[in-house]
Amino acid sequence: MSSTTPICFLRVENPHHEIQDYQRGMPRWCPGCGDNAILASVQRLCRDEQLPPEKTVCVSGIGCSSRLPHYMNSYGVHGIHGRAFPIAQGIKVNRPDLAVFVTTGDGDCCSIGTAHWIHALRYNTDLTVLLHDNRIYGLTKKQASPTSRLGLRTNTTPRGALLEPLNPLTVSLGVTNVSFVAQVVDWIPDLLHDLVRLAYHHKGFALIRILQRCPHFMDDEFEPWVRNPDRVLVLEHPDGITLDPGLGKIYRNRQKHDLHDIHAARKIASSTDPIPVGLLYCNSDVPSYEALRRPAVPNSASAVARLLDQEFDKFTIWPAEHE
Amino acid sequence: MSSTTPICFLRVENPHHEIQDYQRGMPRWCPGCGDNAILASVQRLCRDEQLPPEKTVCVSGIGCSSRLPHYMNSYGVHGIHGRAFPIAQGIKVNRPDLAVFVTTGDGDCCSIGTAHWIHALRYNTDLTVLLHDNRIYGLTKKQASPTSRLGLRTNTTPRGALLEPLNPLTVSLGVTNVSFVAQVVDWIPDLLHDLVRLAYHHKGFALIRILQRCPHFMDDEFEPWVRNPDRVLVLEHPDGITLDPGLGKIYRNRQKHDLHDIHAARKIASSTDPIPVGLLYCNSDVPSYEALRRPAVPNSASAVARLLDQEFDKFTIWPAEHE
Amino acid sequence: MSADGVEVPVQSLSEHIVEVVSDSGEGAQKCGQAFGAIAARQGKGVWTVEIIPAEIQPPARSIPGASGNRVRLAGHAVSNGGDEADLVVAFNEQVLLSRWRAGELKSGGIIFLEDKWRQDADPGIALAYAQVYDELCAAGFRVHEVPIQAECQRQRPDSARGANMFVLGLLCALYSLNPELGRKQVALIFAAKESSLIEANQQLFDAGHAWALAHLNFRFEIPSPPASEPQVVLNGNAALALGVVASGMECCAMYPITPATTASHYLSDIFEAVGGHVHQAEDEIAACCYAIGASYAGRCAVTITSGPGYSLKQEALGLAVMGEIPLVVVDVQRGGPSTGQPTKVEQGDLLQACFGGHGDAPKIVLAAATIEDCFYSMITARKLAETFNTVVVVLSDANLATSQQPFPRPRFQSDWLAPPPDMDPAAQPQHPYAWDARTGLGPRPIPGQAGGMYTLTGLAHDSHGHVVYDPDQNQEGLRYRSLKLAALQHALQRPEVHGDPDGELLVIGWGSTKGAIEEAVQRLRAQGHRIGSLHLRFIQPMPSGLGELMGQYRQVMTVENNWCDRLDDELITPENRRMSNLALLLRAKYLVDVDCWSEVRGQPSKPRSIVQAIASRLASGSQT
Amino acid sequence: MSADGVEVPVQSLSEHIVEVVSDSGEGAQKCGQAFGAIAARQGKGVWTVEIIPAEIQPPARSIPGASGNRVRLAGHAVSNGGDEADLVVAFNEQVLLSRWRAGELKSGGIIFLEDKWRQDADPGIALAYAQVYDELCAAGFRVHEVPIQAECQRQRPDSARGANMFVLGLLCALYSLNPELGRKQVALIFAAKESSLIEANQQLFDAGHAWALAHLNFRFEIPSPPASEPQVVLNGNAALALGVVASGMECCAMYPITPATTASHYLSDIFEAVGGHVHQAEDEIAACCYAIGASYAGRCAVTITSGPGYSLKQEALGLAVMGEIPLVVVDVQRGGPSTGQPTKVEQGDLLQACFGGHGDAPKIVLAAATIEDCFYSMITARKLAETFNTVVVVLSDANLATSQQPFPRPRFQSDWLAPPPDMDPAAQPQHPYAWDARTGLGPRPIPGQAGGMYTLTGLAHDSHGHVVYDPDQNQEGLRYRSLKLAALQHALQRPEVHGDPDGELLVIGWGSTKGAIEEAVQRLRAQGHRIGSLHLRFIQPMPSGLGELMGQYRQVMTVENNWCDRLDDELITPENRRMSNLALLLRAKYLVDVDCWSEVRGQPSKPRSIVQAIASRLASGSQT
Ligand SMILES: Cc1ncc(C[n+]2csc(CCOP(=O)(O)OP(=O)(O)O)c2C)c(N)n1
Ligand SMILES: Cc1ncc(C[n+]2csc(CCOP(=O)(O)OP(=O)(O)O)c2C)c(N)n1
Ligand code: SF4
Ligand code: SF4
Ligand SMILES: [Mg+2]
Ligand SMILES: [Mg+2]
Repeated sequence: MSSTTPICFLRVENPHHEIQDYQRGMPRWCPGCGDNAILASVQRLCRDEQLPPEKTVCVSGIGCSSRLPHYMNSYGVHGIHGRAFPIAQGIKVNRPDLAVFVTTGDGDCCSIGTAHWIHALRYNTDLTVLLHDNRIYGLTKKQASPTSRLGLRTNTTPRGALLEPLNPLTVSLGVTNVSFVAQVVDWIPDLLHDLVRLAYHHKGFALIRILQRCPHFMDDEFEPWVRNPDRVLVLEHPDGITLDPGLGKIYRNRQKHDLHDIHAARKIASSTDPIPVGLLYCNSDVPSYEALRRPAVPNSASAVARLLDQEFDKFTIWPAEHE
Repeated sequence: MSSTTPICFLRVENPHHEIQDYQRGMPRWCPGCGDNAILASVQRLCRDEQLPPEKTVCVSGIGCSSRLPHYMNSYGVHGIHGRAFPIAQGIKVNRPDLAVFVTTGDGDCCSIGTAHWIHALRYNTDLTVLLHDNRIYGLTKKQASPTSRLGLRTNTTPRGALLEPLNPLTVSLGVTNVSFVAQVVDWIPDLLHDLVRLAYHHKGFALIRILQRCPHFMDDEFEPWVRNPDRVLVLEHPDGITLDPGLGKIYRNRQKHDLHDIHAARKIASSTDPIPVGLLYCNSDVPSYEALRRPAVPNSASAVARLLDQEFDKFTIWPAEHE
Repeated sequence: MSADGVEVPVQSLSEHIVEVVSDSGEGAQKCGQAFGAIAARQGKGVWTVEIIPAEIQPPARSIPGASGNRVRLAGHAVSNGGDEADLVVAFNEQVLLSRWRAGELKSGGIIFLEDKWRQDADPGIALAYAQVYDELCAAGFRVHEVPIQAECQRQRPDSARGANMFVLGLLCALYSLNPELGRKQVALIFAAKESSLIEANQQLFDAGHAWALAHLNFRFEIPSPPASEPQVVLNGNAALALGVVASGMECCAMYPITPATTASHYLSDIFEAVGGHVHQAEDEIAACCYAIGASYAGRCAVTITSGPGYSLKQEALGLAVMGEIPLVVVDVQRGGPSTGQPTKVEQGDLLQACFGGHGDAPKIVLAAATIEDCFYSMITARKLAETFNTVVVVLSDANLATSQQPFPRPRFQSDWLAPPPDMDPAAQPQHPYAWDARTGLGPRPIPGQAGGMYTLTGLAHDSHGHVVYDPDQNQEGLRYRSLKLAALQHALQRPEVHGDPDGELLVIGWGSTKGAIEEAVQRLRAQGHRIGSLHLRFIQPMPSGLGELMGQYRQVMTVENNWCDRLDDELITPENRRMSNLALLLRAKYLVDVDCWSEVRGQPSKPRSIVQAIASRLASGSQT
Repeated sequence: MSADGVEVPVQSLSEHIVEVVSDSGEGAQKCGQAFGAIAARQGKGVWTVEIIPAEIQPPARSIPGASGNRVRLAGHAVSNGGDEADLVVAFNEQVLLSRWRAGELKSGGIIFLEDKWRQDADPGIALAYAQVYDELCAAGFRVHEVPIQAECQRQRPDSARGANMFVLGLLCALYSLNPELGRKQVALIFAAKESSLIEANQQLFDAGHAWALAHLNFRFEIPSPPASEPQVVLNGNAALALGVVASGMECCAMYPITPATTASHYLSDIFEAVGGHVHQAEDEIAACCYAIGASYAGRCAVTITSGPGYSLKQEALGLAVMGEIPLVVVDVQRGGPSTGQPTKVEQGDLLQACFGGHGDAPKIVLAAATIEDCFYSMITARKLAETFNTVVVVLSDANLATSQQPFPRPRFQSDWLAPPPDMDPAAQPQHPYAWDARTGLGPRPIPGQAGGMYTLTGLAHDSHGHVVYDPDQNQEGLRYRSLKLAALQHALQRPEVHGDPDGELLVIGWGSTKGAIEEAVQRLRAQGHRIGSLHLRFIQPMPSGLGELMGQYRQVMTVENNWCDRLDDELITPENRRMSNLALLLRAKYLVDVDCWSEVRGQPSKPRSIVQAIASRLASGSQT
C-alpha cells in the first residue's frame, strides 16, 4: 500500500534537463495564438527550476488553452470542462511532492468552473494557475465568454454581448484566503515568465490572469495595447516584478505597487485601460491546504490494524459478556 | 400561445391584503431560529407593498432556509440544492410582471451554488435575495459551511474548521455589475425589514446577507453581538437606512457610509467585528438582465409565420427552378 | 419476583419487536439503540432500525414528528426489522398514533404510554390523549399507562430530561436483561460528559427498572444462542467508514447529503489516525474530481454520496472510466426522484448506476446486502477499482445506513490493503493504456514514475494516451474498456440460492432487502411451498449461471424497493409496464419472463409484505 | 461539346458521390455545400455530409486536417451519405490520403488533384506528392491532375483565394449543371460582402467551368425527378432551430457545446424576431434550471446540449419530472464517453436518456430520424411536454446536425403553437397536481393565476403540492408520474415497416441511421432476401404492437451506433455480452432474442456496412 510520504525511488542518474525535455508533440494552436507563449513560459520555468518531468503535472479543463498538458512532456490531466481545480487539488494534497500547474480558459474557469475557482482560492492549495483569458470561447468557435467585451459580436451574441465583462481579478481579490493574484499579457514573454516564476515559488494558490490573443476569432482584440506600450501599466515591487533596463525602455508606464495591500490591489484590479500587469497581491502567510491536511502519521498496515482494533472495541460484544 | 407581455386577466375585485394573506401553514423551523424573522420580514413587505400573492414567487434551493417558500401563500419553487438563482432568473426574465424573491443558505449559495451566485450578480436580474447565513449546514445536521468560523467543530470538522470563513460580501463586491449589497442581522427586525424594502425597490439583483441564528446547532454563535449593540456598526445613508430615534438609542455605533463608493464598500465589507449592517453598495445604473432581454415584439402566430417564411425562403428550392 | 413478593410469570419468547417513540429530541432513539446494544451484549439476535422524523425540528406531539427506534430481538440471528411491533413505548399519544397509522403496530400488541397528558393543562391535549387512549383500547391493544415523567421527577426534581433512561430501565426489567449491563451502557452513552450526569442517568435507569418490577405482572425472556465469536454492532454507514479504513484508502472526498453523510462524519473523526483525510468539497462534482485527482496521483480514493449527488457526478465519472482511473463511489440511496424523501429507503438508483452518463461508460456496480457487506464492500471495491482501473459503484441505502446488527468482528488482514504501487522507473517508456488484448487490463503509471509520463484525457485516445481521430482506434478504446467487465464476470462466483434449489418460484433481490426476502422465503417454505431466493451483490457485471438457476423454477420474480407499474391500473399492460430495475436487467440479459413486485413506501419491506407478494404470485402463476 | 469542338460523351448516372477536401480554411466545405445546393435546385436528390477536422487549426497538409464535404446526388431522393465516394476533388494529396485511409474512396474512382505540389519548393513536399500520386494510380484510381491554383492565378494574379470556386465551376461542368444557377449560388455565398468579391468569385467559377469543358473528355448527367412541391435544404441543427420557432416556444437556455451549439447560434440570430431569446447560461445546470424557471412561469422552454452537458443536467431534470414542469431537452449526441469525439456521430446516450437521474424519473424520449424530423420534433415535443407536464428528451446526433437534405417546405399551421395558458382565476383554489386517476394528467397553474398558488418542490408531495411523509402518498406520486407514459403509449401509432412485412429478418433502428438502414434493406431485398426494417421515433414510451411485428420475422436485430460487445472476442459470451442500447430495451420489454450490430466509428454507418452486417446475420441465422 502506498504511504503518504512522498513516493521515492532510486534515481540512477540525475540528468540536466533542456527545454526539449519538457516538450511533447507539435502544439496544435493557430499561428499567433497566445497559448504558444504561455506553453513556452511554463517549459522555460521547468527548465530553469530543473523540475523532473515525472514529478511535474499539468492539469486542465476543456478549451483550446486546456490542450496545453498534451504538449508538455510530463504527467498531465486534460480533464473535463470547468473542473481542473478540484482535480489538481486532489493531486497536490495527496502528493505534495509533485509540482502541479493548472491551465484554464476564461470559459473554463470563469463560467462553468466559477464555483471551483472561488473555492480553490479559498482552499489555497499550492498550484501555479495560468488563466488564458482570450475573452472568447475558442474551441467551440466563438461564443461570448464572461470576459467578453460589452458589444462583442459572437455566435451567441450576434447583436453584441449584453453584459459588461466579468473581472476575474476583482472577483479573486474578494475571496478570503486569496494569496497570489497577478496579471500579465502574452505578448511580453519576459514578464510572463517572471510571473510564472513568482507563482511557482509562491507556496499557495497562485493565479495569473494572462490576456491572451486569439487571432483566429478575436483578431485585433488586443492590438491597440500590443502596439502602444504606454497602455500597459507595469506594477513594480521588490517582491514582485521589476523591469530590466531593456524592457524598461519600452514600458515606461510603471508604478510602484504595494503587493501586500489588498485594498490597493482591488483598486488597481478594476482598471482595464491601461492594462495593469504584475503581481497585484501576495500574502505568503495564508496556510496552504495541503499543509493543513498533512497527515500526522503515514498510512501503514499497522496503523490501520490499530485503528480498526480501537474502533471495533467500542462496538464489540465479546462471547464472554453474556455468560 | 402565450405572449411575452405580462399576462393579464380580469381582476374582479382588488382586495386589501393582510399579513395573513401571505402566510401558509406552520413554519417548521426550530424555536428561536432566525429564519422566522426573515419570513416575517418578507410577509411584512408584501403586505406593505400590497403585492398580489398570485403575482409573487419565492424561489429557493435546499436547506432549512430554503423551506421558506412553503410558508408563503404565493407561488413558489423549492428547487434543488444551489440552483435557486438560475430558476429565479428564468422566471423573472420571462415574466417581468412577477415579484420574485430568492431565499438561500450559506451552503446553498456560497458552496454548491457559487457559480450561479457570481453570475446572478453579473446578470443583474431584478431579484430580492435573502442569504440566510447561519454559518452552518442546518438541514443536513451540522457540517461546516464556507462561512463557518475557523476552528468551528462540526461533524465534518471534528477538530475544528480548517479555513478562514468566506466573506460573501467581499466576493459579491468584486463582481462586475454588482448593483446592491447589504448586510443585516436577524435580531433587529426593523432594520431587516428596512433592507428588504430597499432591496425590493431596487431594480436589479439585490443581495442581503442576513446573519441568522441557528439555536439548534450554533447556540451562542452570535450571542456576544446580540447582547452588545455596540458590536453592531450601522451604516447610514439617506438612500440607505437611517435609524429611527428609538433604535438609534440602542445602536449608537453608527457611521455615515457612501453607498455609491465601491471601494469604501469593499473595505467595510471586510470587517467582521463590529458587524457592519446596512446598505453597503448600491448602483441603480446597471441595466437589469430582463430589461436587456425585453422582447421588441411579442410572440404571435403571425410573427412566427413571418419569420419562418423569411428563413425558409433562404433555403427553398422551388419546383420551377429546374424546369 | 415483583416488589411485593408475588412471583411474576416470565414468558419465554423466540423473538419480539420493540419500539420506543417520542418527539424528536426526547431521546427515544438513544434509548432504543441502548436497548438493542444491551440485548446484543447478552447474546440476543438484534436488528435496530431508526424511526426518523423528516424534519430537524418537527412540531411537538405531531404525527410526522415521531422519532425513535425499533429493536427486533430474537433467540437467533435476525436480518431485518421484521413485521409489526409487538410492544411500543411512546412518550405521547400522537407519535404512537403515527406508528399505528403507518401500520407498524401488531394488533393486540402491548403499549406503554406516558400518562402525564391525561391531566394536561391544555384541555385540547388532555382530550386528544383520552381519545387516542380509548381508541387504542377499543382496537384491542393492551395499553399500560406509565407515569414516566412523574417518576423521573421524583428522582430528579430539578431536571426534565432523562425519561428515556427510565424507559431503558423499564425495558431491561421487562425483558429480563442484566441491569448491570444496562448501567454500563448508560455510562457509555454519557462517557463524554461529567460523571455526575452518568450517575443521574443511572439513577433514572434504576428507577425504571424498579418501577417495572414493582408494577408489571408480566415479564419476558428471550433465550440467548451460544456465541463463540466476538461480534460488532454497527450501522451500515459506520461499517462503511471502517471499511474505507480497512481498504487502505487514504482519501475520501464528499459533499454533505443525507443519508450518506454520517459515514463521512465518522470517517472525519478517525481517518487522520491512519494518515487519511476527508475532503469536504464545494459540491459533489468537485468531490468526485478531487477523488479522481487523488487516484490519478496514486492514492485510490472514495467519494460518498446519495442520489442527487450521484446524479451530479455523472460527467466526472465518465472521465474516470475513459481515463481508466480507479475510483470507488458510494451511493447511499434515498427516496427519489429529485429531493424525494431524503431520510427514507429506496432502491431507485440501480439503472442510473449501470447506465448513467453519456456514451458507453462501463462501470462495476456492487450492492451491499447487509451491514457486514458495507464493511467488506469497501475492501472489495478498492481492489476491483485498482485491478480493473475503473469506477466501482457501491450501492447502499438508507435502511442499511441507519440499521444496526451484530456481525462477526472482522479480523484485520494485511492483504486487505493494496500492494504499494509500482513506482520503479519504467525500463522503457510505458504505454499508459497497454491494453491486454484479451482482457483489456493495463498498467497504471503514477506521477513520480519515470518513463510513465502521459496525459490523461477524456478524448478518445490510443494506448499511448494520445488523442486519436481514427474510427478504428475509437472503437478499440470502447472495446477494451468494455472487455474489462467481461474479464471480471469470468472471475465471479455463482451466487448461492437460499431455500429450495428448484421449485415453484425464485425470488431475486439485491441490496438491503436480503434479510426480509430470505425470512419471507423461510416462512413460505414452512407453509410447504418449494421456493428459493437469490441475492445479487454483483450487478454489473452479473455473475454467470443465473439463466440456469432461473431455469430451475416455474416462475421468477424480483422484489425491489423501486417503482414498477401495477398491472391492476387500467392503462397498464404487460407491454407498456415499466419494470423494476433489476427485473429489467434480468429480462434483457436472460429473456426470461421475470416479474417484479415492488413497494416504494420509504420503509424497509417487511417479511410479511413479501410473503403476501410471493403468495399472490404463486397463486396467479398456478392459475395460468 | 468541348472547347475544341469535339463532342464529349455524357454519361447518364443514377447517382454519384462526390467529395471535395482541402486543408481547413481553404473552402472545400463551402464548395461542397454550394455544389449540393446547386444540384438540389436542379431537382436532384441530395445529401451532403460535412467532413470535419477535429481541431480548430490542424496543421496544413495533414491527415487529421482533412476538411470538406461529401455530396451524394441522385436521380431520386437520398436519405444518407451512401458508401464510398465515386469522385474526389482534393486540394492536396495528404487530405486525399486521409480519405483513402479512412476507406471512403471507391476503388477505381475518379480523383481530381491540385498539381502545384509536384513543383513545390520544399523537396519533401514534392516527393510526398509524387509518391501519393503514384500509389493512387497504381491502386487503380483515375487521377486527374488539375492546375487549380495556376488557373486561378491567371484569372486573379493578386489573390491566393478562391480555388474552391474554381472547383465549383469544374464540378458544375462535369455534372452538366446549369452554370447560371452556379453563378447565382456564388452570389448568395458572398451576399454579405462587397459586390467586387462576388464578381471575382464568379469569374473563378466560370474559369473552372471553362477549364472542365476544355480539358475533360467525359461528362456526367444525373436525371432530375419531376418535383411538385417546394423543398428546403437545411442541416438538422438549422431545422431544429426553426422547429423551436415553429413550436411557439420563446425561451431557449443553453451553454455552448459541440455539436449542439450551431442550433443555438441560428436561434440567437433569429429568435428575437418572434419575441424569443436565447440565454447563454454559466453552465448546463444553470441553463436547465433557467428553462425550468421559464416553464414554471408559463413559457415552455427548451434547453439544447450534447452528451457531457446532458449528463450534467440529470439532477435538474429530476426536479422537472418531479414538479411536473413541461420542458424540452435536446441532446445532439456526439462520440463518448467523457469528452470522447466531440465532432463525431454516435448514438450512445439512449439509455441515459431513459434511465439517467436517481430515483424513478419517467421522461418522454423521442429520437429524430431525419432532418425533417429535427424540425417537426420540436413542435411535437413542446405539445407533449405541455400535455403531459413533463420532460421530453429529443435525441439528435452529429450526423443529423451537420448533414443537409431537401425536404418539403413546411407550411406554417397555427395549431403548431400551444393555446395560450388558461390564466383565469381558478373558481376555487386549484390543486396543482389534481391527478386524473386514470392517466395521471393534471392542471398546470401558472404564476399570475389567482387561486392556483402552490410551491413546486422536489420533495415527495401530495396533489396540493404539500410535502408528504406518508408512504402511500409517496407511492401515489410515483404512480401518477409513471402512468403518464402509459397514457401516451396508448395514443401512439404503430410504426410502419419498411420492406417486407414478414420474412427472414427485421432490422430495428432509431435516429440518424434510418436512411442507411432502409437503403441496405432495399439492396438485400433486391438480392432476393425477404426482410424489413422498423424505425422507432418514440423510444420511451414505445408504441405498442412491436412484439407482434417482431413475431413476423425469423430473426430480429438492431443496427446502432453505440457500443455492443463482439461475440468473436474470446471473453465475450452471449451471457455477459453488453448489448446495444435499443436492443437492451427491446429484449427487456418483449423477451425476444434481439441481436445487435453496431459500429462506433464516429462516422455515419454506410448502407454497405449494414448490408454486410445483415447478410452475415442472415447467414449465421440460417445455419442454426
Ligand atoms: C460539460 C461541457 N460543456 C461544454 C463543453 C464545450 N466546451 C468545450 S471548451 C468550451 C469553452 C472554451 O472556452 P475557454 O475556456 O475560454 O477556452 P478557449 O478555447 O478559449 O481557450 C466549451 C463551452 C464541454 N466540453 N463540456
Ligand atoms: C445535490 C445535493 N447535494 C447535497 C444535498 C444535501 N443538502 C441539503 S441542504 C444542504 C446544505 C444546507 O445548508 P445551508 O444552505 O446553509 O442551509 P441551512 O440548512 O443552514 O439553512 C445540503 C448539503 C442536496 N439536497 N442536494
Ligand atoms: S481559436 Fe483562438 S485560442 Fe484557439 S488555438 Fe486558435 S487562436 Fe488560439
Ligand atoms: S437547524 Fe438551525 S437553521 Fe435549521 S431550523 Fe433549526 S435553528 Fe433554524
Ligand atoms: Mg477563452
Ligand atoms: Mg446554513
